[in-house]
Amino acid sequence: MIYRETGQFKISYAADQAIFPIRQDLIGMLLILAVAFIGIPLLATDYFYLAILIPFLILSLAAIGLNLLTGYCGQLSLGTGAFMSVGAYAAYNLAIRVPDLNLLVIFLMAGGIAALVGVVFGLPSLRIKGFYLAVATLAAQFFIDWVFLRIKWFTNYTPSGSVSAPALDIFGYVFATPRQHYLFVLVIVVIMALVAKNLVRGRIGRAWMAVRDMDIAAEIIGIPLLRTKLLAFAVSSFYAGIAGALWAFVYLGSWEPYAFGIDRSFQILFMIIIGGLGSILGCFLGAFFISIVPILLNQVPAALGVPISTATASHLEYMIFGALIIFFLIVEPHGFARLWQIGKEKLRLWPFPH
Amino acid sequence: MLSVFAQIYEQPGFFVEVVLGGLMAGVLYALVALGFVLIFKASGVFNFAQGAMVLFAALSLVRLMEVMPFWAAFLASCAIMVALAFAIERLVLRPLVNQEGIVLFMATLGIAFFLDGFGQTIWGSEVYTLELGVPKDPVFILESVFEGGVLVNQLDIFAAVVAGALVVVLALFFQKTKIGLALRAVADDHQAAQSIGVPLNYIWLIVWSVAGIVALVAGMVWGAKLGVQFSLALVALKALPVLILGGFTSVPGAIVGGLIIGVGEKIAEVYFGSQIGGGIENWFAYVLALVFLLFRPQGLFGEKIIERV
Amino acid sequence: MADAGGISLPSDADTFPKLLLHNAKVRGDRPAIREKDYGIWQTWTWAQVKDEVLAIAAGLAAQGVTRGDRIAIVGDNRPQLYWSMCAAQCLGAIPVPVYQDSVADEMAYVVDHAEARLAIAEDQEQVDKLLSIRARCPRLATIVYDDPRGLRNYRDDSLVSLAELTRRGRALRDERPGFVEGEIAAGRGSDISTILYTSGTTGQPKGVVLSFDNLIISARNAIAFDNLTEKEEVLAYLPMAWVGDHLFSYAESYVAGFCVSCPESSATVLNDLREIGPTFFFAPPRIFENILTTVMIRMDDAGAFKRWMFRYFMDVAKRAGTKILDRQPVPLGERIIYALGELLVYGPLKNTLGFSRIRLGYTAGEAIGPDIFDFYRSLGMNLKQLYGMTETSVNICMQRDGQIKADTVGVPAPEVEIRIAENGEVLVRSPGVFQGYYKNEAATRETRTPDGWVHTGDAGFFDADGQLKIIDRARDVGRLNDGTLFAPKYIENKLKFFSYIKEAVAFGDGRDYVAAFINIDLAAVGSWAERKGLPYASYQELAAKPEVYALIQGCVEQVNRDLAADPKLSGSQIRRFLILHKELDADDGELTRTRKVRRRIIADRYGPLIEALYAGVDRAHIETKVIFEDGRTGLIRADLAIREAALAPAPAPLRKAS
Amino acid sequence: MITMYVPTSAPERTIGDVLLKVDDISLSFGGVKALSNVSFDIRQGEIRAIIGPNGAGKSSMLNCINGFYHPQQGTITYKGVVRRQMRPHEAAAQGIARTFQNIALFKGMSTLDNIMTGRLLKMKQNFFLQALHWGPAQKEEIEHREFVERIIDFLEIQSIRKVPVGRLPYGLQKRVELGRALAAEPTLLLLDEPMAGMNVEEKEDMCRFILDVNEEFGTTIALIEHDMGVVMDISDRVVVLDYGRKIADGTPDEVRNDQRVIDAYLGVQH
Repeated sequence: MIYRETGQFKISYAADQAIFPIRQDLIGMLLILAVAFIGIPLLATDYFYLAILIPFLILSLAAIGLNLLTGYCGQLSLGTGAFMSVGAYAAYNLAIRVPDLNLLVIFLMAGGIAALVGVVFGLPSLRIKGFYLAVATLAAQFFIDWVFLRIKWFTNYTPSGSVSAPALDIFGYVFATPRQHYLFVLVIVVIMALVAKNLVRGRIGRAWMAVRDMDIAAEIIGIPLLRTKLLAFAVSSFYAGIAGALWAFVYLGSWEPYAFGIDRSFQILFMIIIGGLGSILGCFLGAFFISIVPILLNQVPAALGVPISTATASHLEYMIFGALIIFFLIVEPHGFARLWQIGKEKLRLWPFPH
Repeated sequence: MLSVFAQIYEQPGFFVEVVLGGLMAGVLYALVALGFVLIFKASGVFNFAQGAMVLFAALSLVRLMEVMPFWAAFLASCAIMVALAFAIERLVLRPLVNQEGIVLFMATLGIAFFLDGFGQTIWGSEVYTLELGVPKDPVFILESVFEGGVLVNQLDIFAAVVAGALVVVLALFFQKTKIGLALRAVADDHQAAQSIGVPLNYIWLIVWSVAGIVALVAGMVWGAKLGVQFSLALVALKALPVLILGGFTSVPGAIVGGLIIGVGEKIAEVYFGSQIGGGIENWFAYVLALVFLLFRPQGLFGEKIIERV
Repeated sequence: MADAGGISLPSDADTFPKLLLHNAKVRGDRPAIREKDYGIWQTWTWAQVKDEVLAIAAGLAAQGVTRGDRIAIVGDNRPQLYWSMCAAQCLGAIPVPVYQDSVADEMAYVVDHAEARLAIAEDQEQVDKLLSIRARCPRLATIVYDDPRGLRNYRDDSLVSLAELTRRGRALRDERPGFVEGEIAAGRGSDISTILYTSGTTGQPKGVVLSFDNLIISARNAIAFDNLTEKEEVLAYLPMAWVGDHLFSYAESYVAGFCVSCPESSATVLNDLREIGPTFFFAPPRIFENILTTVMIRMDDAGAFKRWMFRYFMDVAKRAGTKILDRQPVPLGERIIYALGELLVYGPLKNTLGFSRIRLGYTAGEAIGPDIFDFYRSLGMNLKQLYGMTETSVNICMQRDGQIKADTVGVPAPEVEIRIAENGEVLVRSPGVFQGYYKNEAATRETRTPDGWVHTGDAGFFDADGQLKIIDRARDVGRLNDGTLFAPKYIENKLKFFSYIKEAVAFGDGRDYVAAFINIDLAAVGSWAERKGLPYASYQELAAKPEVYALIQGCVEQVNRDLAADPKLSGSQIRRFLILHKELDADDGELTRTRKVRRRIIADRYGPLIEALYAGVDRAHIETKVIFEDGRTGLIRADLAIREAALAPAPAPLRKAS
Repeated sequence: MITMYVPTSAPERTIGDVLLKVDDISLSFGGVKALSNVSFDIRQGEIRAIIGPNGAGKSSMLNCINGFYHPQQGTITYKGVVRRQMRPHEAAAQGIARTFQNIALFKGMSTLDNIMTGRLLKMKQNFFLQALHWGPAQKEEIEHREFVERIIDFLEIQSIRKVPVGRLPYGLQKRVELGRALAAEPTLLLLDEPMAGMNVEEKEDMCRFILDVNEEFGTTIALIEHDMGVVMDISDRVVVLDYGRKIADGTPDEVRNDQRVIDAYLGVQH
């Protein structure tokens, strides 16, 4: 209905292959960006930044990482939390051991280290597939959890095992307020989402999807399977690593290994399933949904005048999450992104039904 | 490294103790893994909720035992697990029939989350002691063979016996009964099974019920040992490397895999763990299974896969 | 030369090649022509087109083409074929576009009659046809083809690829710079621009000779009349051999400098239309009719809410849309609801159809149903009618913005004089009047008077507003035995305004009453039958169903009521009709290529049916020969039912209440 | 670079030297012999058919040629070099492309993307440029799109360019799969039952495409086909397998009159 595509014809392949070939989509995206960069900073409260926006953005980034691996390359992983923690501890150690290093460089290197670890744990993907691989990624989760819990060097021998991030100082500018944190994270997430989109719409993305859709055929047309899968593991872990570093440095400030436990891995997996496998947009939709529901669960009963204990609230949260996930899988197994796609198709054809 | 062998050589009795302890744990891993295998074989669903089912069953049992004798509580818990299987089949599996594997897997994750929350909401979330009337005192056995004998927990022996008995019962069930045969037919070929008149929904109900009862037994034994608490759900994750090792579809694989993992993990923990910080049993099983897989991707009992195009 | 729609032309740009040079100079970077090819709209600017055209021209010269030679051009709308047309004109040669769907016989006649020595063909299909008729066209020495697909094994000295021809042309231009430019400069406005063969309803096609002045002045006047500019987007999808396409997609493009887009293939026209979103669009009524039918069928599948919304807002549009378009007063409330409708229905609808950007739409060729015409206008599309013919370079009458009626064709176009002859025939004199029929002096004399008046062959009259109303072919207007006026086309058109009726043929001249053949519209009636739960396997089966007969009878009786309202025509109501067992088809010669009914052929072929209509029987048997797509022939036998339709009473003379 | 055929300069079809030679190949799975001592050759530029009753080992033969199976015995010589054991993607890198008996398209991708995957081997721009989708990476992408568009045009599948292949009817999927193989600009094209399950009209189209590929691009083609009529019409030479053994080899006419071939086919008359 809002789409007016008549007259939007393409006279070059560059235009035909643009990320948003339909002008209305492009305008919509620019509007969203304007709201994110200008509207929200004008209006949002600190609570809004700290409780909703910042975690939402960082988890979206982690979800993009997992979606590249699982949604695009078809390699199911249950170890995202572990790769996030690699990023977080790598950044922490770089920051305290090489104090002069610029924080952006530290984040990039943290991502790089996470990517290397990801490649190591991706090696079994050559020999094993499907659920076997998913279980194998749990090995990464448990092993890495253990490493940061037991090997004290990584936590700089702090007695409690809890570590604190240094201030966010980039080229001498200190990001201190929640709004500044938000904008910092936003810039990184927008750039990395764009990069992810570029990867998946080009040669690399097609190789990943070929492996996902039919690995035998992919190999026969000349795609080296191991290299392609390992690249997916590397890129995915790079994203998770940066998300982990941001989670630790920007959102938590100080943290324990528990912050990146298996629950985190599941949380991010839920995001991409609910959001939509194989869709960058879906990562944001899923992350938004998964991070907003617990907040609503905490707020709504209190607002209705039925206060419940924290323990009950947390059990209820589990139940509702479980039920919601089943509900979504039944209603739309391909997630919000597919719902959006269907809705968009309807709007484009409006008033016709098909 | 050498010191380890020296240690084993010097204290063979202790080594046997460790191995036996490992075997006991392994039997329990095998029990949980069996639940996975049953469901995967019959419906192709990778049931991540098996751990939550163990917790849920143990909680039911322990809380019901507060108001009724053991046998009644056990039967009631069985009934609850069957009812649960019924609900899962009706509310989750049936609407998702013909979906891809990953979707069903996700659904079981949802079930796991739901059950964890639901169980603790209705049954409470404290640590409950499960008293089965089996003495927990350790006893010395084989004193004539090893100097100082071998220390074994009576509860572990009980657990091994129960688990072993259950495995035998299940094996008989699959090999000898009509329903068991039908289940195997389904595992081999869904369409073929349907065409010979086995209703798929019925089959699913049965396997989920059986898996529920297996979970109850596993929960009972584990609960008696560790106390009934949330961490039971995590113990079930231990069954996953067992599956990698034994193969997702092999009942003997689950048993042998469980024993290997149990023993390997105990030995590693006792002899190496202390040198690298301890607590390695959380991941050792996985890494062991992974390394193993690199050499035999189809698992211990899986068949070599010939890919066709 | 005068200004045309804000476009100034140098006075010496009196041929298309000169206009091309002019456009390349003043708007060299603007797009001139596009084609959907390899997935995108490949675009050439005026400067690029000039380069291509001049190269092809030189290539033709290298092939021995000289001033006055005729060159046949055959194929779908392709930039290369438009260029070839202009390239021929550069040399003073005369392009003769040939209908791309003509069968070999028809093509042979035109190529032979025009004495073309070279033909430019789009692809293998056309090359095959040309090769097959070569024996009958002794002058045809060379065949140039554009698309080489499938032609690799052809070893024939007369075949040259357009790519090769262009290459040779470029070589020649390097060798003799300024040669083509010199040839262009030698052209005059009074020279022959093209020969367009009209299919005609009878006999062999006639070649209408048009000069550059004919076409360029007509184009300029039309552009001025509607204020067209270089910014228009036009989709060229109608046959290149048809004068409409020649004027709109070629002449007006060169004069105004706007861009013409060629669709990817005939199968993708609707999709390409949607992508391009033309601002100036021409379609015969049939196409508007088909689109409307599709709209209705697609809306039938929508949910209840959408159907309700669509109906509601279409009612609003019917009340207010046309008035708003014509800037007539409309109450504010109505305007607001219409604006809402634009947001919810009209806008999206025009968008999905590709009509969003239409500033100016024209329909012509035959009468358009008032419902169909109003439907598009009520959506806010400025759809108008025009009246024209090949012999007058199209323009005779055009509708002026704000003065638009469904049943007239408007006022005389600029510089056009119109006279109604005593027998009711419309006579025209204008700068667009043709030079004569090629090699047919007799026919020329018959059609054009010595002082330049053209017999249109149409009967019509001016209404009170000075707008011309056409009722039928002058020749076809006849009388019933009781002397009542019988205008078959008028009746047929009224029938065809129903979406269920695709074709109709009315009989009555020299008879006691009017009777008709009906062709149902397979899509519309098929969809109707599906909703009614009527199974059918074929057109023939569907056409024979009693339920379908009942449906059509309703339509016929409605037409009778309409006819009864007009005192002159009230006597010519349809008394008996039948539904034909096959669709009338141009391949069987029953329709012209522009889908006009060929009365005589139909009368011959279906004689027994006509006799049955007047014999009072209620069944008739017929055997018809048909030509299948692959050229084989076959026989269709059928038993057809004949129905009587109720006649409406003639209006009683008005009486004053006393 | 992108090259297009120029028909006026297209050479007459010529059959050249041996491109691929299969020598004494045996292949077995477990105890089951799929191929026993099979030898034949494929010459540059020819259309070579491999026929035989069901289970004769035809697909196994193709799988050996493109490295998917590794025969226990025998050698394969390709472009004059005895081939060591290689993985399928290495065979692809050397110019061997194929289609599959059961369509093996990437179901989640459009026609265009599926054919673009056929170009992956030719795309070289590095990861970082890909990430920016800019400069040389974008230029490369567009160059290959242009090439793929020519294949789309060649196979007359313009109207389904952006349709996910899962939604296409069977015949069109087969065509897209041929497009994907062609996108690799193969030296040797292996077609595994390209016309299985098609109606007469689709078969005619596919035959035309196969002949066009062979003649316009000079691609050597080895094909497996059930429809004897088609095989005899379009192939230069035919090798006949039965129960994993070669029972005949020669021109269509020679093969058609070979008693062993007649017996083999009569034996399994459907």
